[in-house]
Amino acid sequence: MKVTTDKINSNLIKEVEEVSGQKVSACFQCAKCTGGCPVVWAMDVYPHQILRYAQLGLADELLNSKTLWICASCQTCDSRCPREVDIPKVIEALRLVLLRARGGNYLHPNNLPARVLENAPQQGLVSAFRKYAR
Amino acid sequence: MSVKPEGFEPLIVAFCCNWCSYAGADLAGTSRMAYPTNVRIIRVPCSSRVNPSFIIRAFQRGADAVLVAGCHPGDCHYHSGNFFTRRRFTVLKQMLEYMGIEPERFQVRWISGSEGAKFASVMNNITAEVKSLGPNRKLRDAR
Amino acid sequence: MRYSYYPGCTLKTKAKVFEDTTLQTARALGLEFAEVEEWQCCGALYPLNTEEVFPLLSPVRSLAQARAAGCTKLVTLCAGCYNVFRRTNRTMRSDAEVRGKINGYLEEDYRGQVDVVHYLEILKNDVGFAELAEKVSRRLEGRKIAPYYGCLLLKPRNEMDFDDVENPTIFEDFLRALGANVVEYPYRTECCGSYLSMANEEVAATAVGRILTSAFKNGAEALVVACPLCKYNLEEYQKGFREAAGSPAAGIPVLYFTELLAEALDVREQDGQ
Amino acid sequence: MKRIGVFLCWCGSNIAATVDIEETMAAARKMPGVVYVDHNKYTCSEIGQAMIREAIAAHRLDRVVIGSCSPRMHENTFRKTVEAAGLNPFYLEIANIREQCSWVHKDKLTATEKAISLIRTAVAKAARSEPLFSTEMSIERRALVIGGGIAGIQAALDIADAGFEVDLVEKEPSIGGRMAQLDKTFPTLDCSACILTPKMVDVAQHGNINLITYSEVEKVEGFVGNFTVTIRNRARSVDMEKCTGCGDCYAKCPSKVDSEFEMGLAKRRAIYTPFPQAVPNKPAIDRANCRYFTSGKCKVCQKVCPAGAIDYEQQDQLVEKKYGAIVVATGFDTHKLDNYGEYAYGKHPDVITSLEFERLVNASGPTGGKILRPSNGQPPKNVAFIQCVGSRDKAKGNPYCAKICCMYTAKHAILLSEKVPGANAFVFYIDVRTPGKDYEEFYNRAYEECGATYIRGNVSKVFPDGDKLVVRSVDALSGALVELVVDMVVLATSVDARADARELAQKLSITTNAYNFFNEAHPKLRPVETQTAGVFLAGACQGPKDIPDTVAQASAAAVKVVSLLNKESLLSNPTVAEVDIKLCSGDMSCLAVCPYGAIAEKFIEERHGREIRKRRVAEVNTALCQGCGACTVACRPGAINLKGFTNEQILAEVDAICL
Ligand SMILES: Cc1cc2nc3c(=O)[nH]c(=O)nc-3n(C[C@H](O)[C@H](O)[C@H](O)COP(=O)(O)OP(=O)(O)OC[C@H]3O[C@@H](n4cnc5c(N)ncnc54)[C@H](O)[C@@H]3O)c2cc1C
Ligand SMILES: Cc1cc2nc3c(=O)[nH]c(=O)nc-3n(C[C@H](O)[C@H](O)[C@H](O)COP(=O)(O)OP(=O)(O)OC[C@H]3O[C@@H](n4cnc5c(N)ncnc54)[C@H](O)[C@@H]3O)c2cc1C
Ligand code: SF4
Ligand code: SF4
Ligand code: SF4
Ligand code: SF4
Ligand code: SF4
Ligand code: SF4
Ligand code: SF4
Ligand code: SF4
Repeated sequence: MKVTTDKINSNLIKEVEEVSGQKVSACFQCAKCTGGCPVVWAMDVYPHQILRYAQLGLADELLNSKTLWICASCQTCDSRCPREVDIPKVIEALRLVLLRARGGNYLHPNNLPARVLENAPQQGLVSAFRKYAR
Repeated sequence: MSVKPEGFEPLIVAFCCNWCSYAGADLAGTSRMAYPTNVRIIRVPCSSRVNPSFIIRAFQRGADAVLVAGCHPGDCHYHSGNFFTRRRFTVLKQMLEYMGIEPERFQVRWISGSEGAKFASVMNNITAEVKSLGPNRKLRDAR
Repeated sequence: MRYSYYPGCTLKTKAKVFEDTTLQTARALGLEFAEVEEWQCCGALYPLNTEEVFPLLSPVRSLAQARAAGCTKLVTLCAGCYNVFRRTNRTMRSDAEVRGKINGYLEEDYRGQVDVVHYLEILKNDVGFAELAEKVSRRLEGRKIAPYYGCLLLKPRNEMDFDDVENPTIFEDFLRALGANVVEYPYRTECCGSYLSMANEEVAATAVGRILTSAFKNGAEALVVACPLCKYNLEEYQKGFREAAGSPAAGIPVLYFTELLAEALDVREQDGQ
Repeated sequence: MKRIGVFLCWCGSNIAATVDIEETMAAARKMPGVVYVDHNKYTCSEIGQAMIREAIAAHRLDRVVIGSCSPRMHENTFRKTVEAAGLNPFYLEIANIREQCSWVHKDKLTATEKAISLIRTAVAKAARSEPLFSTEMSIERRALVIGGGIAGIQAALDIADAGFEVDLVEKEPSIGGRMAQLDKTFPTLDCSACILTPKMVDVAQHGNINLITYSEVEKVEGFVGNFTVTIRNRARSVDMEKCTGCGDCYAKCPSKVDSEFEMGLAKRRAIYTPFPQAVPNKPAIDRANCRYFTSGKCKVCQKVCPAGAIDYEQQDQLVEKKYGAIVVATGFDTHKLDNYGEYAYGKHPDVITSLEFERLVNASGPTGGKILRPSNGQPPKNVAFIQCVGSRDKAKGNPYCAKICCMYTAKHAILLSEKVPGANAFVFYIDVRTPGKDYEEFYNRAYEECGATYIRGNVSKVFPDGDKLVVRSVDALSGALVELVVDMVVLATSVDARADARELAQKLSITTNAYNFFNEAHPKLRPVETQTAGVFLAGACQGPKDIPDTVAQASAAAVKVVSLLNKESLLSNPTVAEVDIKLCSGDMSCLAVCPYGAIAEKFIEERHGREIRKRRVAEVNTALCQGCGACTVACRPGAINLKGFTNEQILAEVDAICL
């Protein structure tokens, strides 16, 4: 991982800010978001680091991170963020950037275990497909 | 369409508040920052002292542009004077534009006592802008 | 009082019991729930980006219908629907640009006139918990019940305005009105993993495990929820944790709050389950 | 016709090299009203000034125009010059032909042309100048200090030591403020009481200080030098003359309530002194909690009081007093934690605020200085300190930094290590801010010598687990998730303005910022003055502050007060607004824009035929007017004018420029 002026000046931040409607630069790295995230232990890049990487234009590290697919949009983090950053919106924007750039979907109905398809409530399936597919 | 006479030298009246912009002009002076001679300054205690009627009068008497300069919002020596200035002159500007006065001819600028260079550059710019517009004929008294 | 009622997909299918007990109890309490006629799926998620407005069409259509039907309140049950409706309505009230787009498309003039409420809010504000307590015929005396709020009822903090995000009390007050013993435990507002259970079961399972362990430790004999997805997750991943925590082998029931309400009001009809 | 003299200055070659003095003089001679023109190499020199004085006498000049450097340079010098020659000092006008002409222009031809124009403009203005006079105002040579914390105490002592009488008004039964609640103080760790109580006693014993406790300011009228203030002495129910401070009453009072001073960690009685070293050490009855006042039965205190000092019939009293200057020193409140449910404050007894912690470590506090867990009275082993609670949080707290909490948290960590051997402090922070003399060193000591572990992460949640507390965060530096199991959590709560600050600001005609801290007149250069002349600020009421800053500001405010009260009288600024009541329509548009509250309405009686009618007009208080001129523009009928910068003068300047 290396920070360069080119990366910091790249378009990624602008694109993420536009799609998410959030000000990435507002984050002052207090990490309160990460401390309360219920699934943080499964993430490779923590929520506060997502914001930091975005501030530094570390596009590859962001777009390859598992975190984008782990965040449950539970909104615990943004409900506590002192700088009014809606973190799941930033994560969602990255997810969209990625799905658009790479095409294809993260989740396909065929990949779901039959047990899940059978038992899970509609609401869960609809949510998942809206999150993971384009 | 205004006609541009050769060698036209505009006359510009500038109202400067005593605490910031007038001091900025003085600093431009002590720092020997050259700017054109077209500007004449009238010293007022605060930009909020500038009555719109002074500006109209200047245009009527043949000024080619008028500048009102005061302290930056929040820095006013009298605390809130320049807020009134800002509000008043947005209205006046619209009115002048409605009467056909080009926006470049009436400008409001915030120049602090330490902004000698800004003062000089504002003078350079406004002079250049008005030069290219040509003389003010819209409001000038028929005399 | 008459309310427009938006059931949502899940209450018509996998969470039938949620709908049944809702309608039974509402009737018993003299509340009239008139189902929105041509409702469609609300989309399950409120869009988290600035570009998508079309997912809002469906909820707005239902809201506009509620208004046309002369109702000032639209009631939802599922926490997911509630979250989508509440936020959509807020957007329609405050965001002129989105409002313009949606109304243009729907040929409506909906500006957020209808209030989106949750059944719990009706019980608290319109019926009143004190009054509710008086109507209870079978108090849930001695039952140790742990309320589980999850996320969507409460968050985002500045948009939902349902209860204090960090220290909500509405579920507890409700349970006390029914005469139950409320189990306090710190994980009642921690996320259950939500839709992660579709794609990433391991993560969801761990999230659920923490909630259950905390509830077990504090003596819970049942959990009560307001969301079919919470219920699914809490039930689906119980086994492993029960064993790990050395808890009773039999599953802990996860109930919709309306099931308890129906029981306490003694109006539960046989629903074939 | 006016007789105007014009004097041109060369300023050596500074002016003369660029402006053709001869030509300018020739042009000046032709200007209307000009009867005499002269020039000088250095006008500000004694020779130059003498020349002007002589010319005034010789040519009977009644207006003087000097073409020289900026008026910001020598206006005062030259005013004195013309005054010495017997003219009104405001008969002088200066044309700035140096800073705004010779120094910024190179071409001699156009520079001379401009200089002539500038002289003509000044001549036009001078022709319309009128004599202006300052008025002399008497000064009430006494000061009022509002608030008896360390700020008010220091200001009162300094003013009193300078020989002026001071009234110190404090709303509580005792002075002392927050500092009285603290244990040891950073950065030196000297005991707060040891340095504060002697000062409190000094206040009580100082011949020039009149201590008015249990009282509040009700109304403020007047202006600098002459304020009239109404003070409400709340009924104390104890006769201060008779009471000896023996304490028998509160030993026997049956009604117990949470002690505000102890932050609710201990009880006090309904008749009470807030703390043992209170000044004055005489109790007051808190009527809301007294059995006699709430139910009509009790009167125990009256029965036991050996001095017969209890007086249930006492009423609030309004006292009107006059002052020349006022110091506001009402201090701060700590932030309410209603929005911070994630920290479990109020849900678990072992989660406490920093001010509660101060009481726990304080030797005269509820635990006698032992740090004990409120839940079980046992000393804690692991303590988490959370910084920035309610600060730097624009979503649900104060967006600003509270300035003192990084330092007092370091102090708390140090005190913990001293008082509970073997205990561990964990400090969660966003940034550690320690700008100040010996401050960084103090913070270094907390982690280097006293073993505190600093973790860079804003705590997200605290929750109980059995009889312990779990603190969830992350160490942002290492990227490690943090889940600490601790015995106690201390929240470094933010600093808020007093709840009644805005109300008090209104009474004093001063302003507050968005968070209700009082505004200083200039953030850098007039930090203790307010926009209202004669009203000064000291301490945390102006913004979060520690004790050193508070005391420095209090002494500075005292100096300002003393230099004001030291004057025999005040000279008013003569360039003030003036209302022509004939033109005034009484719509009071002027009043709305005046930043100094210098305009008031007045009713005049006018004869209309036989009838006498009352009419509203505006009146300018020349003591308050600062001469900004905003009102003149707000006035539609043109009834209000600014002396020294009249409409006529400015229009004449415009005309002269545009000739
Ligand atoms: C937990 C904590 C620890 C601290 N530790 C330190 C430390 O170690 N070192 C340090 O330098 N600083 C410390 N401080 C900061 C210190 O407390 C303040 O700097 C100081 O108290 C400010 O003094 P003050 O006189 O401005 O305000 P206050 O102490 O608040 O005094 C104001 C006084 O005015 C009175 N008052 C309020 N309103 C009115 C009214 N309307 N009319 C009449 N009277 C009124 C109040 O009753 C009070 O007596 C600490 C603060 C806290 C919260
Ligand atoms: C890069 C930089 C940026 C800054 N920016 C800001 C800012 O944006 N805002 C802000 O508030 N502050 C700023 N400051 C701080 C500000 O400069 C100081 O607060 C301020 O200058 C201190 O004033 P002073 O009078 O105490 O000291 P000084 O300005 O140092 O004045 C001391 C004077 O005493 C004279 N002197 C020294 N020794 C003797 C002697 N033995 N006998 C006689 N005379 C002597 C010196 O020649 C000097 O004239 C900045 C400082 C720096 C370095
Ligand atoms: S809580 Fe907000 S400010 Fe703090 S690190 Fe997370 S996004 Fe940044
Ligand atoms: S929204 Fe995502 S990142 Fe934020 S707390 Fe929930 S799971 Fe974690
Ligand atoms: S009066 Fe001003 S311009 Fe003239 S010599 Fe003195 S400093 Fe120079
Ligand atoms: S008993 Fe009487 S004299 Fe003693 S402190 Fe109380 S009021 Fe004062
Ligand atoms: S009368 Fe009031 S103050 Fe006095 S002892 Fe009784 S309760 Fe206490
Ligand atoms: S002083 Fe330190 S703890 Fe207090 S608000 Fe500022 S940064 Fe936070
Ligand atoms: S604005 Fe003018 S007319 Fe109106 S009250 Fe003031 S002075 Fe009189
Ligand atoms: S000149 Fe300024 S200060 Fe004086 S009365 Fe007018 S507005 Fe007020």
